[in-house]
Amino acid sequence: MKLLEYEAKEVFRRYGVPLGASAVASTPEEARDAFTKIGKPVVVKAQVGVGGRGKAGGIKPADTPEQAQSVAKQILAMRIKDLPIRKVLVEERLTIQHEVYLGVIVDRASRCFIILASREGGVNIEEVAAKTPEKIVKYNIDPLRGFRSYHANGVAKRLGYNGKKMQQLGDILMKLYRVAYEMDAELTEINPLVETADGFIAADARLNVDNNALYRHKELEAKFLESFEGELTPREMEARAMDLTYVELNGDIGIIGNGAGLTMATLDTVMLYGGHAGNFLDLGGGANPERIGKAVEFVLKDNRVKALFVNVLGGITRCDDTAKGIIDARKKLNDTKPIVVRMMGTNEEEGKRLLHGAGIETDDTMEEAAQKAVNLAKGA
Amino acid sequence: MKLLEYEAKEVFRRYGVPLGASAVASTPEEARDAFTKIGKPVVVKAQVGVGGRGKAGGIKPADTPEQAQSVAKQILAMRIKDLPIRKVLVEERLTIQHEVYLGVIVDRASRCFIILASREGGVNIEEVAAKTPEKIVKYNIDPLRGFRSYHANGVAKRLGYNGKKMQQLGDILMKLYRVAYEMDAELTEINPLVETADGFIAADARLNVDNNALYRHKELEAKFLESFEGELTPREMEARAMDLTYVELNGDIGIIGNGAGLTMATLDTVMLYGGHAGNFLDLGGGANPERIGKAVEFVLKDNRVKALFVNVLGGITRCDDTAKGIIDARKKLNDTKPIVVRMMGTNEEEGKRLLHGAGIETDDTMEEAAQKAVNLAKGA
Amino acid sequence: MKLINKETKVVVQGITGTQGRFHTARMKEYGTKVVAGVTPGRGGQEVDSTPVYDTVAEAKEKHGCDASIIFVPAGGALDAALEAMEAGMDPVVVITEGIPVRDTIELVARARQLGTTVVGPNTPGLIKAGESKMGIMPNQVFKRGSVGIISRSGTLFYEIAAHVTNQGLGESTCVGLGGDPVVGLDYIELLKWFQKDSETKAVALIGEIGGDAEEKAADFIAVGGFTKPVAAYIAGRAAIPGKRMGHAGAIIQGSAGTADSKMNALRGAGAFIGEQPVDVAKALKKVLG
Amino acid sequence: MKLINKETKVVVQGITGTQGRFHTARMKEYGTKVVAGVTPGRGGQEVDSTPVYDTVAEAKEKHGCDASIIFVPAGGALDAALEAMEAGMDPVVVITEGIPVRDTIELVARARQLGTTVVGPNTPGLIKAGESKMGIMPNQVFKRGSVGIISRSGTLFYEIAAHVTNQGLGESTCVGLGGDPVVGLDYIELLKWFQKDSETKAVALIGEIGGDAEEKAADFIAVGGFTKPVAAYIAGRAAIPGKRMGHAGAIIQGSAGTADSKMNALRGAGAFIGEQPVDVAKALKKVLG
Repeated sequence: MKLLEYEAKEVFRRYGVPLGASAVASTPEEARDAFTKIGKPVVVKAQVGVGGRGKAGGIKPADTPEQAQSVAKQILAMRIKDLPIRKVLVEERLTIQHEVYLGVIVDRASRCFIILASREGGVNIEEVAAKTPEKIVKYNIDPLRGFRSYHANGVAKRLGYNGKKMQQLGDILMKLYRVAYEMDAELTEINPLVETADGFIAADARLNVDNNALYRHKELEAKFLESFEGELTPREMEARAMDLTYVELNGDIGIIGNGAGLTMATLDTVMLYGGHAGNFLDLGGGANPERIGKAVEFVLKDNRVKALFVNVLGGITRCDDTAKGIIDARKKLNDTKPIVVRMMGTNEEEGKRLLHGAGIETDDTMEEAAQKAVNLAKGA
Repeated sequence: MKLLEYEAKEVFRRYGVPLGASAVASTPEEARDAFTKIGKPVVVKAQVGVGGRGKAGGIKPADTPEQAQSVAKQILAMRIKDLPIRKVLVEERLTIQHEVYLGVIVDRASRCFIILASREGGVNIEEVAAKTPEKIVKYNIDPLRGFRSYHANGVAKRLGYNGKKMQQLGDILMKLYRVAYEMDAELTEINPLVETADGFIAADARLNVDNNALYRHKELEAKFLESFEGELTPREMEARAMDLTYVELNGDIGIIGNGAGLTMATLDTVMLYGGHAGNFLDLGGGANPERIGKAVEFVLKDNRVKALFVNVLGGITRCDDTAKGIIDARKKLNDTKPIVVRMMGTNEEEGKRLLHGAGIETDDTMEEAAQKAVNLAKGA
Repeated sequence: MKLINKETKVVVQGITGTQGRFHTARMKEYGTKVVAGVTPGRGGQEVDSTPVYDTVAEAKEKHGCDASIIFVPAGGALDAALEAMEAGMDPVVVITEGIPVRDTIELVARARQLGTTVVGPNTPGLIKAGESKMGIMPNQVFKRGSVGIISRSGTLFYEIAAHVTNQGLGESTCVGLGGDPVVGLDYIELLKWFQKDSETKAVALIGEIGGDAEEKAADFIAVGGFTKPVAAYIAGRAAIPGKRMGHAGAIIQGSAGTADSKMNALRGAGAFIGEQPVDVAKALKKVLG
Repeated sequence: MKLINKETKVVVQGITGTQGRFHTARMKEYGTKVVAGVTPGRGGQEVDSTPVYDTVAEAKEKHGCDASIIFVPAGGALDAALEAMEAGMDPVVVITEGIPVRDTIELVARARQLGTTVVGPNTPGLIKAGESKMGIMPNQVFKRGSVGIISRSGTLFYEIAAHVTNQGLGESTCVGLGGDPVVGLDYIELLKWFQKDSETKAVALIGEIGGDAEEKAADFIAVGGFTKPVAAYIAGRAAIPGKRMGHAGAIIQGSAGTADSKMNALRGAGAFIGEQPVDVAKALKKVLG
């Protein structure tokens, strides 16, 4: 779950990460009042869950309350990558000496949180990482030992800071890790951390929370669905609300499988036979007929879908349950789109019997079924 | 720092330890209102920092609001071990099936927190521990591994609980340890934990916080001095407020030393020569003349003190500083009580020179000095 | 690294839940020596004639179990796994899906400290074909043979195992690594094990988009760390960058973690790459005869 | 267990504070090889011609120091000690007073895990007479000789050391255990070390009220764990139960931890018990001649 900049900064502030004075505004008038409260030149920043807002004109300076009001009005009227801007962050403008990148991420290979840091922070950090990886300092945090002041100071030192600045940066790193750890974040980032004459200030903030850990962060659950705006398409949002694992694709063949790997392989096989998958839908383990029915219904209702391919390898998920779900959904929708089913495993015979009884054909291999689905979609 | 029962219970409640309905009252009227709010038979309990309040009449049942008011009036008018009762806790009366003891303490020998638990809880727990130690379950918490649900369940199991009750008790143990750990407690205790038909409820609560850790618990610092009421004598309270390490004793020889061991040995040596120490005062390491003067003044002002024995082995604490402190205090008080000084170590010569100049004798060994102090006190 | 065989005595943590109950029966059918179950608070009960205890320590004391499979819900899985490890269970197979990655990080770190083999989390488990199964894969798919399988996914793994069986090759030991970003085992650790395992003549390596575990495995094979034949299938060629494809770990981030990158690396290391799942089995058939 | 000698290269953590500065000079006067200091944020400075670094790792890299003495204030002492241990310093001497016991518990546990000897906290430190001092005890008190000293207190330890020196015996190695309830070393560990140390002919054991470390030492001596002569002094006979006598650890709780209990146990184990500090030195003189 991705938090918006101002939400992430609220968390950062709680942990003592140094931030500029700021206020959130939902209307131009609020933006004007925010300026007055801050009492210094500001930037007005679109709060939106996608990158590239700067280039899209979503970040603008303002030197007077009136100017803050007018740029906020402009920004709040914008759409960035098709997303409405509901809030702006009005924030003290900083005199930048230098931009630093700090990130705490979950590293798959090292199986731990790692710190990434660079003195070449700012918008081009990905380029820095790609072209001059030696400018990125990487530090693995030992999960059993934790991340302590001297580890943080060591990272700051490797970045080339000494004395007071080393300590200040080390202190921010420790706070950032505390945010990452306690908030169950997959990604915690400050880019840029601005080096000013008075010390460091986090000018931007990213915080992506592990969806699996949301039960530990009840305060976020309410915002959960909303947070996917921009990341998910409207259909994906709808599926998310129904608790379906669904990814929208561009083709015309609806795909439902059980298990992420098998469902991906189903997409790939369809592609191999010249077809185009319209979606990825993984039933997960042990889906019951209702859940399967709900999934089938959801895909069949997609107007782009010309044929449906259900590929189930029965383990915990039972083939007879799958058959029931398909038949029920079809009946409910009174739909006649062609359906190809490949099923194997637990209660396979009964599932096939039910499907055949309802006039739905089955195949024994996913390769055959995929080929059939591609042909049906082309013929439809 | 010892918290009062109601303060400890406020902490316990924050951590989810099951407690009966209760309210604190400072007046009989508040106690009456508390009863009304609770709406069940209650006990009214004196909130005081010493043990034995039950036997002293500080715990009384009440079945009506009026009765709660009248017993609260009685209790609030009492003194227990010479301490005034400023508050009572009005708490739901429990139907007790069984009393359990649970404690988390810092164990010196194992160098870790340990759990102590017994099914023979209640007022006689110390007798149980002394006479039937096998009825006390002890569990060492590995500091690097922590205390987890299965460890807690294991302890509950060793207490003889199974199934749901084991889990309930395990859950309480985990919460108790979290209190102990996060509050930096030297002692965290529920005695008794009452087994009722509905589950376990903590009927009493003790929480002694490590004084060295108070900087992590700002909310307690304000109550710090007050919390020593009952534990410290009025003179000791005064010393504590002046940040002096002072213990009041019954004799007539004032003792000031540097270092706990040396100061204790000084008391012991005085005792060995037939004298009686009036106090223990440890200057600690590196006291400056002001601090030493303050300490000398504090002891000399004690009317019971007939002679003062200062025993300083100069390391970080300098002998000349000690001499200055003594001379200044004496001048300030215009006091003529006999003073025996034994000093050795850093700047010894200069210290002796200063003292001799002010007409104060010094000795080279603590044995000689102790003997002299005893004689002076007897002669005075 | 410790895997399983017919002697392995298994305790099932979370045996009283729907999944634990169901799969305990399937494992027993397969021949797995499931000697006890654990659900705190349910000690003294029985599930399908398997005795249930409150703690792993008790189960061990009574039955001498030496490996654990965990079906405990995500919120309790870390504690369950730590309990298993501290009681000396090895391997510990964590079937549970949806464990916060912070918990898995701790779990895996502790396993390394103690030297315990952890399979998963979010894994179908592992099986020694014809001897013992600690997992949720369908029993009928596997037949004793010579192909070792390593997979990040579940059902795709059964799919390919079924093809291997249909080709008459059968399987030696098969391990599901798990679909989470952080898991206890990686391909390389298993390739090392398979290199020494005399029953394994070749390996089917089933990967998917996300991370670079397959690329690292390819490097390991390329430098001669694993010398038996490898046939691989990588799922997710049709996936879109930035979207999680079901598994928490199956996501292409920027240009990293694509199927092409993985296939190219493995191909470069001399592995056969299947276009569709069945190809893997056919290629192995060709090699092993 | 690792103690010190004239080769030990010492880093002083918290060297820029008043105490660190003062005692660095005293240690150098004594002959201790203080090669570097550490204070985060003060790297590049010098204290009394000793170079200061931001981290122990740097100090080690530059000077190959192998032991650390810590003067860092209580709030930072745990981190300082962990830093020292992780950088391989051994022993680590923690002079700092007032460390929360929870921090000390973690510190000591980690030391045991890593096999590092921790002296203290709240200790005067340790000294190998005539060779090296990692501590705050006055230099002039000690003279190379044959008596090992173990003490829970500071100044009382100097007092008795001075008597031992005055008796013409001198000291081999002397260690202050520290006055906190939880410390890194106990009597038994040191008695084992002294048993093997050929330079030590007898031991002065200086105890005080609180805990049962002296009783345990007595048991250890009684069963033959330590066979050289022992003379002991226990402070706190005049103490009152329930009152902390200066040291956080010096408190009689109920009937446990009294001076009588300790003296009786040691006497029972064959140790000489001094009535006053000087008696210890006199008794040792008698034994060692």
